[in-house]
Amino acid sequence: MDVEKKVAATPLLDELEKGDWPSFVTEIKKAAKTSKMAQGLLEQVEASYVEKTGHWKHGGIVGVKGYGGGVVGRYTDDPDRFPDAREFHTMRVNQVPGFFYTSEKLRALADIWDKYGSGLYNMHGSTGDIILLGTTTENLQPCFDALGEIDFDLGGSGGALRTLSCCCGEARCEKSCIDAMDMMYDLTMYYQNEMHRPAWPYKFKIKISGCPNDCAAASARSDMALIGTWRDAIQVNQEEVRKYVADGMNMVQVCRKCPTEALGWDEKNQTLSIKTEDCVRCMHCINVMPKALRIGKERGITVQIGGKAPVVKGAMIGWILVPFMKAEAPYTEIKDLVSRITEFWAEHGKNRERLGELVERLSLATFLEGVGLKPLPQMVSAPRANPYIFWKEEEVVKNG
Amino acid sequence: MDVEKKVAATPLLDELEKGDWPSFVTEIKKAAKTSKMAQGLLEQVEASYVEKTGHWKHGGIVGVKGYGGGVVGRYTDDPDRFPDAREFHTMRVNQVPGFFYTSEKLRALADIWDKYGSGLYNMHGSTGDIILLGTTTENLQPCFDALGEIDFDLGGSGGALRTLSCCCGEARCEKSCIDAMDMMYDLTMYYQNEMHRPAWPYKFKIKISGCPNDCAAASARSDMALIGTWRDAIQVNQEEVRKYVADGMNMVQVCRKCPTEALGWDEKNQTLSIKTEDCVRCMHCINVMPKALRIGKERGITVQIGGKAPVVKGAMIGWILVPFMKAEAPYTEIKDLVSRITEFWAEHGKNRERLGELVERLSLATFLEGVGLKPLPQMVSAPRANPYIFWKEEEVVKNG
Amino acid sequence: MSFVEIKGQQIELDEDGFIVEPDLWSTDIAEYFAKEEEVEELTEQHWKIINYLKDYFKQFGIAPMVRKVCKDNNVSMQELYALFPTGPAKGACKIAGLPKPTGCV
Amino acid sequence: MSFVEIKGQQIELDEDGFIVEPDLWSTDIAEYFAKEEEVEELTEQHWKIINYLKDYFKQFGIAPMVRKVCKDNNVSMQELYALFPTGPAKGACKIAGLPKPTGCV
Amino acid sequence: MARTDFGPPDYKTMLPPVIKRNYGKWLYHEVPQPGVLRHVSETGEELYSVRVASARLVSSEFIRDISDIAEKYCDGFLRFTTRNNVEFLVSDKAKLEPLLKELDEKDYLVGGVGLSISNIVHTQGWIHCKSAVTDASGLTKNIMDTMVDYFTGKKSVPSRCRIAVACCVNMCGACHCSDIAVVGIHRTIPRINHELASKICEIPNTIASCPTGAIRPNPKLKSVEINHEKCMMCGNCTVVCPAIKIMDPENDGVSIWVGGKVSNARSKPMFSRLAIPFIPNNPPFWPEVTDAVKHLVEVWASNARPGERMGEWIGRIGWERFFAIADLPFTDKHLDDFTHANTTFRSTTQFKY
Amino acid sequence: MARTDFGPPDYKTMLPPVIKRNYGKWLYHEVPQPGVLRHVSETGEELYSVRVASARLVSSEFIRDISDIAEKYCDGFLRFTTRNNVEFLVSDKAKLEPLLKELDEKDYLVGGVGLSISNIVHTQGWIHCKSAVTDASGLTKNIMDTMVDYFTGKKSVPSRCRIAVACCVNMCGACHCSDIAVVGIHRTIPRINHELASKICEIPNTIASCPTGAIRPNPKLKSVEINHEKCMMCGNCTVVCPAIKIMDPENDGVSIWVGGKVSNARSKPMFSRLAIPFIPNNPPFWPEVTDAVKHLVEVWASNARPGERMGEWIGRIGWERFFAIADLPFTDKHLDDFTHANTTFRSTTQFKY
Ligand code: SRM
Ligand code: SRM
Ligand code: SRM
Ligand code: SRM
Ligand code: SF4
Ligand code: SF4
Ligand code: SF4
Ligand code: SF4
Ligand code: SF4
Ligand code: SF4
Ligand code: SF4
Ligand code: SF4
Repeated sequence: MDVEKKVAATPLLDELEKGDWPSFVTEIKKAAKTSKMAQGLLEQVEASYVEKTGHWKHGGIVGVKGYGGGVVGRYTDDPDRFPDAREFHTMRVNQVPGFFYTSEKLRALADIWDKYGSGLYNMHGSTGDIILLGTTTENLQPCFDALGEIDFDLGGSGGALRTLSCCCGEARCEKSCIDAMDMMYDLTMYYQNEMHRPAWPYKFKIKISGCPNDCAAASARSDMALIGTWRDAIQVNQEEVRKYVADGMNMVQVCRKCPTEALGWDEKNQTLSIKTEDCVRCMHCINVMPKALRIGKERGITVQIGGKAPVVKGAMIGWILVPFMKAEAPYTEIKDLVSRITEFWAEHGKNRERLGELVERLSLATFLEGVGLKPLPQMVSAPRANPYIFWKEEEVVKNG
Repeated sequence: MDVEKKVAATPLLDELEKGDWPSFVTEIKKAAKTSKMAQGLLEQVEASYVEKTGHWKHGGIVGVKGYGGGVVGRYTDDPDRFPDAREFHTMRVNQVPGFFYTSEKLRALADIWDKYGSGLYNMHGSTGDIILLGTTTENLQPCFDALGEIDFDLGGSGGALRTLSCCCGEARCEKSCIDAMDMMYDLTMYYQNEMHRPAWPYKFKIKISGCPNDCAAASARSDMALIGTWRDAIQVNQEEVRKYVADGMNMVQVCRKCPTEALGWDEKNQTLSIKTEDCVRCMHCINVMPKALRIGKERGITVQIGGKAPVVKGAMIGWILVPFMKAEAPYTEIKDLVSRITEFWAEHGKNRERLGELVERLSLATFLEGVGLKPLPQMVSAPRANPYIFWKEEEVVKNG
Repeated sequence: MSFVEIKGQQIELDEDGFIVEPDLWSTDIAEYFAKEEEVEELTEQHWKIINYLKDYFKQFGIAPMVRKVCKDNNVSMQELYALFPTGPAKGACKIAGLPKPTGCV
Repeated sequence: MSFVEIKGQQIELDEDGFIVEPDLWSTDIAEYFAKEEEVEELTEQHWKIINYLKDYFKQFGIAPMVRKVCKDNNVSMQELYALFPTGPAKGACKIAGLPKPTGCV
Repeated sequence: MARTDFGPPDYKTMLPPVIKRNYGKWLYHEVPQPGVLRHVSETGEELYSVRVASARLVSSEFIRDISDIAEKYCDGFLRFTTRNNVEFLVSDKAKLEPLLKELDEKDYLVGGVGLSISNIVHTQGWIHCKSAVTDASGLTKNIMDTMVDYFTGKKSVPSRCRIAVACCVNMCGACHCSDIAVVGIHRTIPRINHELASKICEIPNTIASCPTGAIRPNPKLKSVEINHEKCMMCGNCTVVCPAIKIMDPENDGVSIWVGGKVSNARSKPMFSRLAIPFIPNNPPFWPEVTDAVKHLVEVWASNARPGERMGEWIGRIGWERFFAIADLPFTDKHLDDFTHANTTFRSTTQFKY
Repeated sequence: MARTDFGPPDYKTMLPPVIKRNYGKWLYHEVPQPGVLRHVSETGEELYSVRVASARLVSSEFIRDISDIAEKYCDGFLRFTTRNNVEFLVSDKAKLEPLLKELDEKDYLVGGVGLSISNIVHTQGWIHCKSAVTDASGLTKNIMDTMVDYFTGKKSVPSRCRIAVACCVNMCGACHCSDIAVVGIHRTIPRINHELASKICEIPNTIASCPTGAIRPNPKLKSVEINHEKCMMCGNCTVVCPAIKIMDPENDGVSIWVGGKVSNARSKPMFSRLAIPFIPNNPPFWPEVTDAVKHLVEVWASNARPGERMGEWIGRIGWERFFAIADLPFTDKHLDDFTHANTTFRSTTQFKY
């Protein structure tokens, strides 16, 4: 975009160009050199800093043809004062799984965005998308079309499957129990319709982490978290364990941190022992001795459901739904489960009711029955303490 | 009471006269030798065993003059079949604090009860009363009058202060931080009116345990649990500690069970150390080494509120209201607190709403304000995790 | 269940002597109950409370909590028991022809 | 906010082109919106859904969930997008003169 | 008017002299043999307490018999414990052995002290309560007949094990915090006598009594309705409204709960949690119940570490392991669905297979 | 019609050859120096990843600059992390030092690996969100300016410390499970434009949006009312109904939460919990906020044991001790009063004075 206008003074924001940490103000100013919209943003944000209040209006519903989401509409609340921020929509562009890019791809993206938008990005949004920050209604469709040419599709918004995200998984991590990136890619491709055409009560998020370290923070912020895990023994290289000890590792302290006392150190024989049946795969020992310990060989995922932020019923951390299931391409079992869950939720969920809230409202037992799963003690930290047990008519003797 | 009638056969109950454990059936039969009511009970209970259902009617509201409680009315649901169980009220007689009796007193009680009732007792009811099991409406007043002559008053029932109970405290226990029995006696005498004339939304229970071992199970089943505790250092006799060690006590294992790592064992110097600031007075070390360790010297009580059984909102274990307060006769501070709490509850409680449920409904903050106490971190296991904070108008800047 | 005849009318009572058909209640019945409940004579004070109980029940479908009875009628617990020696639940409510209170015992 | 003239009437629209005064909605306005939302012509199928949306909103005070629109009208998502290329929320609801859906984005 | 508001007898008049002298001065105690406590005072004096089992439901004859014994060996002083055992308070050591002998001859069971299974805290049952789903006394008798060796000390346990029995979910006792709790439950929905309800039901209270909000008014009948989908068969409405009945002999029965505790010793107090949702009422022996309790005690006793209460053991190994070791089926009933249900759902990938 | 439903670029086309060759074969990793990871494969091959800080809100110029760098040292391959750092993927060890040198020259901050304070996960703030109570980017910049030594490894921490900033209680991020979370909050009740509401408010949705049930319909105005007693100022109704406004510059501000975690490492995931209920919005520096965060990090770093996350440390010492050590006032605001409040009340006599 061409630019002429001179940006008004931004004394408060200017302060934030100082300091060691990379400055978002500097970034906006860089963009403002060639983008009016970025200039508009700068002015409006400066005003927010002065007045201690935001200046964006409620709502905004714009989009591209054929899709029901992927764009967040945004308008300034004072177009006279901030004419260049009048329309300032963001496009949610589906990131590459694992956030891997070639410089070529990034340059192509920047070229398009300089043409159709503000030249500002969030790399990345909290859900995982590339957020293209600020364009006009008019430019949405051409921008989308151009993005299509370099293979960038939009991600999700609204009552839809949201853009998936995952950790780097097997691409760059020795702990990954699954091919997280492939799984994300495969599911994303499979659920294109569910992502682009909102038809559900509310947002639905799926995130994938290669192991229980959960570097994608999946369990805290996805309705369905797929976490890599294993069910056999941790692989131990005693040689390497001894090296750690020789290098000063205090094995008593290491063992003490095992949450279930599964880990033992035989000082005499200089041997580490792991009671596999007691191991809860907390990753601790593997984390501290990456050279000596490896995840097991029989790998798959644990499925957690219900994770979310506080609105409305309070934040939730995902609950175990499936303790262990295999996770190999083409992920048929997983897709089947996702479909059964979203179908149940779409059928019974109220408007703006997240999956976790639905399960809480209807009861876990009802939900399990609905999606065809059996109750397991792994699903709970403890069974019920209250005596308010529900019995079905078919479970009891019929009375006259 | 005189007796003629022959009891019908009770083949099922008879089975319960076998076995090693003392038999309630044998006890009823003993009473039935001289009491028709006991015979009636035997017959009706046998019927219950055959039919697998109770035979007592709903309700029953009988009493003695001047009191609104202390008697639980009971009628058989089939007076034709069980004429001798037609009226079968129980009288709740306030037990002696600590359940200490002289044989003389017990005999006097038995004499009265043989005269006016079934000759059957619960020694004691779950709340603590002596339950005189089974008499007629007609006999209630004379029985009460006779009991009065041997200094036995009735306990509580209905929406009243219930009969207090306590552990043996200083009378028979080295761990007691307070004079539990005296406290129970004093409070009982002070609150006679509140106990005998129900004027509250629901039952209100106070129980007293001399120390956190809580042998009166106070925190689980009283709206207000007064638990003896201390705030200075545990008294250690290192000599005696060493004797325990010499006798084979494994100090490493003992120390491991201290919930806060406050307990330490110096193998070299054969010395036990206790970090007083980390001790949470869990009693563990004192329990296992009674000869070596003693409670601290600065003693008082911790007050817990809200303990109760499941009806309606679920069972609760008492919550900390006052971490520490002095508890010396005449217990003025405690009485003041009891009065402020019951006053608040009586004012705001709904019908059949226990204190814990009220606090849950109105919020702990509201309750604290109502009874004039300051919030303390000791009251919670953790602060709130949800961002739904309420701000009062006076806390914020007034706007236009 | 038993019956008593009050001014020529057969009135059914439950074991505790409460009226089974509250609709049949009348001042005569109140007088009868009063005797049973150790009330010598129903004074104006008694009637004030009886009427209060009846009105409250009509309006809310429940018997008022005792504290409320005292507050709304400006009587103390002591006075209430002086008026109705067998207490508000067993005494006053019975006389007022309310269903038997089923609160906690 | 902006204004458009539709059949001689000044109609106020918000930034997204939704009608500000839903009471002023008319079939003319629907026709106008349809063009904006890439609908060539409002066919019977379109009207069925538009009327359904209007009725539902009248009855429940909210826009129906998309799944319900499909079910109740026996159309698939694909068909719905074929009818309203800009989607049920931005397209169909706007044409039907419903308030701008404020659901999650 | 009769004497009122005079309270219970003054406890000071009920204490043996040795206690009066050493009140607040006890220094420590020992358990010289099962069922016997020896408390030693700062003054050097000592008191022997001998604990014997009681049925709790006792007759005047029993009262007089223990009075006799107390007079013979304890100058007439005795007490009851908070779990309804009787304690003979012996101040003269010489009388200890003779007392124990007489108790043995009279078939009194001495025990319940320390690492033992003490008396069961139980409730009225068919003996006296209109809400009773089962008979607490009968269950108690049967269970303790089975457990008696753990009371007398013939068999040992890793730690105390407090058993409670309640005849309905009101849980008159501390069932909700017991190592093992046996609780009577209903499995069918209450029936309403609308005719009667219209006369005697305090409708607002009845509605408020329902934990799950299953009751709504039925103004036409001047009565109430129960929403079958929501009713959890707790029976609370039947306490408030006499026109509602829930007893159903064929379907009523008992449930078993484990892992609760009250004391603050070592670990915090804990709620008991559902182990076995339903066992039919099978008087007079309730064999399935006694078997289950026995099984639970044995599983715990043979797996727990010394000093570990049932709930502490389960806390260490995890509930999933408990259900496996105890070989109990885990069902939809075990999944909480009440107010705080979601705080019991497992929010971590840490679990055992 | 344009191309639709084709999804993101295929990740396989974005991987450096060394990763393709060793995909799924990585054996272990080391941290040779702050900000640098060395992953070693079964095949013996190795990959160096160099992590640099990013503002997340970046310009095309930045994108092109990191592309330049990647081309120079990494054959054009780079990635972003789940916390918005940039990682340069170096397959040729010889290029590592030159890369680090150039990064240093260009003022890129290398760090955020291992025992460090990595980038802050934050949200839109005044940059783009209509719900923003505060500015997430500004807060992040200020906090990280203060914390930068913990990022670069100049200062050390006992364990990872994940900081998050959210501009409103929607918490677009994982604030609710962060070691330290800064969250924008309102303190006054929303105002309703009834005139507007009557036109555009989806009333049932608005009522349902209120966590505390504070909203009821006002049929007369065809609008809604807010019950002041119940409103907790969460602002959720303003998301659903454009006629309700809650912004209040004088009273809005931020709260600070501590002790959350997501990973299942050692301990279970935990929620962040309220530490400081309110700090006024004070742009551009928010000095009270940066001071508070600095203080919290320092208190934790100087008291926790090695390897202990904030929440693990607090879990060990207890919240009562935390408030004392951190010298923070404990107020009525800290007491939970939402749905599961009573599960946070202390049900044991175990506590520290
Ligand atoms: C852009 C983004 C923040 C960011 O700066 O990165 C964002 C921005 C908004 N979120 Fe979010 N959310 C973003 C990720 C999240 C996450 C994190 C995640 O997805 O991993 C969460 C927490 C996880 C969860 O979903 O629970 C999140 C929880 C919410 C909520 C609360 C939902 C709840 O059930 O508690 C709302 C409220 C709502 O839906 O009305 C919300 C609503 C919003 C809205 C749409 C508010 C609004 O109505 O205007 C914001 C639009 C801002 C804008 O103008 O761009 N956003 N939001 C993130 C999406 C970028 C992306 O696509 O990559
Ligand atoms: C007799 C006794 C059981 C026993 O065998 O020992 C008992 C018996 C009854 N209890 Fe209880 N409760 C008895 C101690 C308890 C306890 C234990 C305690 O007090 O320490 C509890 C649990 C603690 C608590 O209060 O929460 C208890 C919790 C209940 C409840 C549930 C209350 C709740 O809030 O969850 C009810 C239901 C009710 O009030 O309607 C109840 C109701 C009843 C009723 C009145 C049921 C009824 O409406 O008929 C029972 C009368 C039985 C009868 O006919 O004698 N009883 N009740 C206990 C009183 C004896 C005494 O005075 O010493
Ligand atoms: C006599 C009695 C108090 C009374 O006033 O009646 C009593 C007396 C003593 N208790 Fe207790 N407790 C008594 C009921 C309780 C209860 C209440 C209950 O069981 O309903 C509890 C709480 C139970 C629970 O947690 O569920 C109780 C939890 C304890 C504890 C902690 C046990 C634990 O490890 O969790 C101790 C400490 C110990 O055993 O080392 C204890 C210790 C003691 C000591 C050793 C205290 C002392 O130094 O004298 C007493 C010797 C008793 C013994 O049985 O070994 N007492 N004790 C009660 C005897 C009941 C019975 O007949 O069995
Ligand atoms: C690159 C990244 C994944 C990605 O695909 O982008 C990643 C990569 C690694 N993580 Fe992570 N984690 C990454 C975000 C996370 C997150 C998510 C977050 O912070 O939002 C978590 C959960 C945080 C939480 O619990 O709140 C996370 C929790 C862990 C843990 C467990 C930490 C703990 O002690 O609780 C480990 C194990 C360890 O550190 O030993 C771990 C270990 C690792 C290892 C060592 C795995 C490996 O063997 O390669 C990786 C080296 C990273 C490092 O920073 O030391 N990673 N890691 C993410 C880097 C973010 C950043 O720029 O700082
Ligand atoms: S979640 Fe596990 S597999 Fe994924 S990056 Fe983190 S440590 Fe590696
Ligand atoms: S992974 Fe965790 S639970 Fe398993 S042995 Fe290692 S430290 Fe213990
Ligand atoms: S509660 Fe404490 S003081 Fe009372 S008997 Fe038990 S151990 Fe002794
Ligand atoms: S009383 Fe408990 S917390 Fe205190 S030192 Fe002893 S074992 Fe530790
Ligand atoms: S537990 Fe239930 S049935 Fe048993 S006495 Fe208590 S209220 Fe009655
Ligand atoms: S039995 Fe319980 S759950 Fe069912 S209606 Fe009655 S009170 Fe409600
Ligand atoms: S946290 Fe709130 S204000 Fe910030 S981006 Fe998310 S919705 Fe908007
Ligand atoms: S601000 Fe939150 S609590 Fe207040 S009315 Fe709106 S939704 Fe309800």
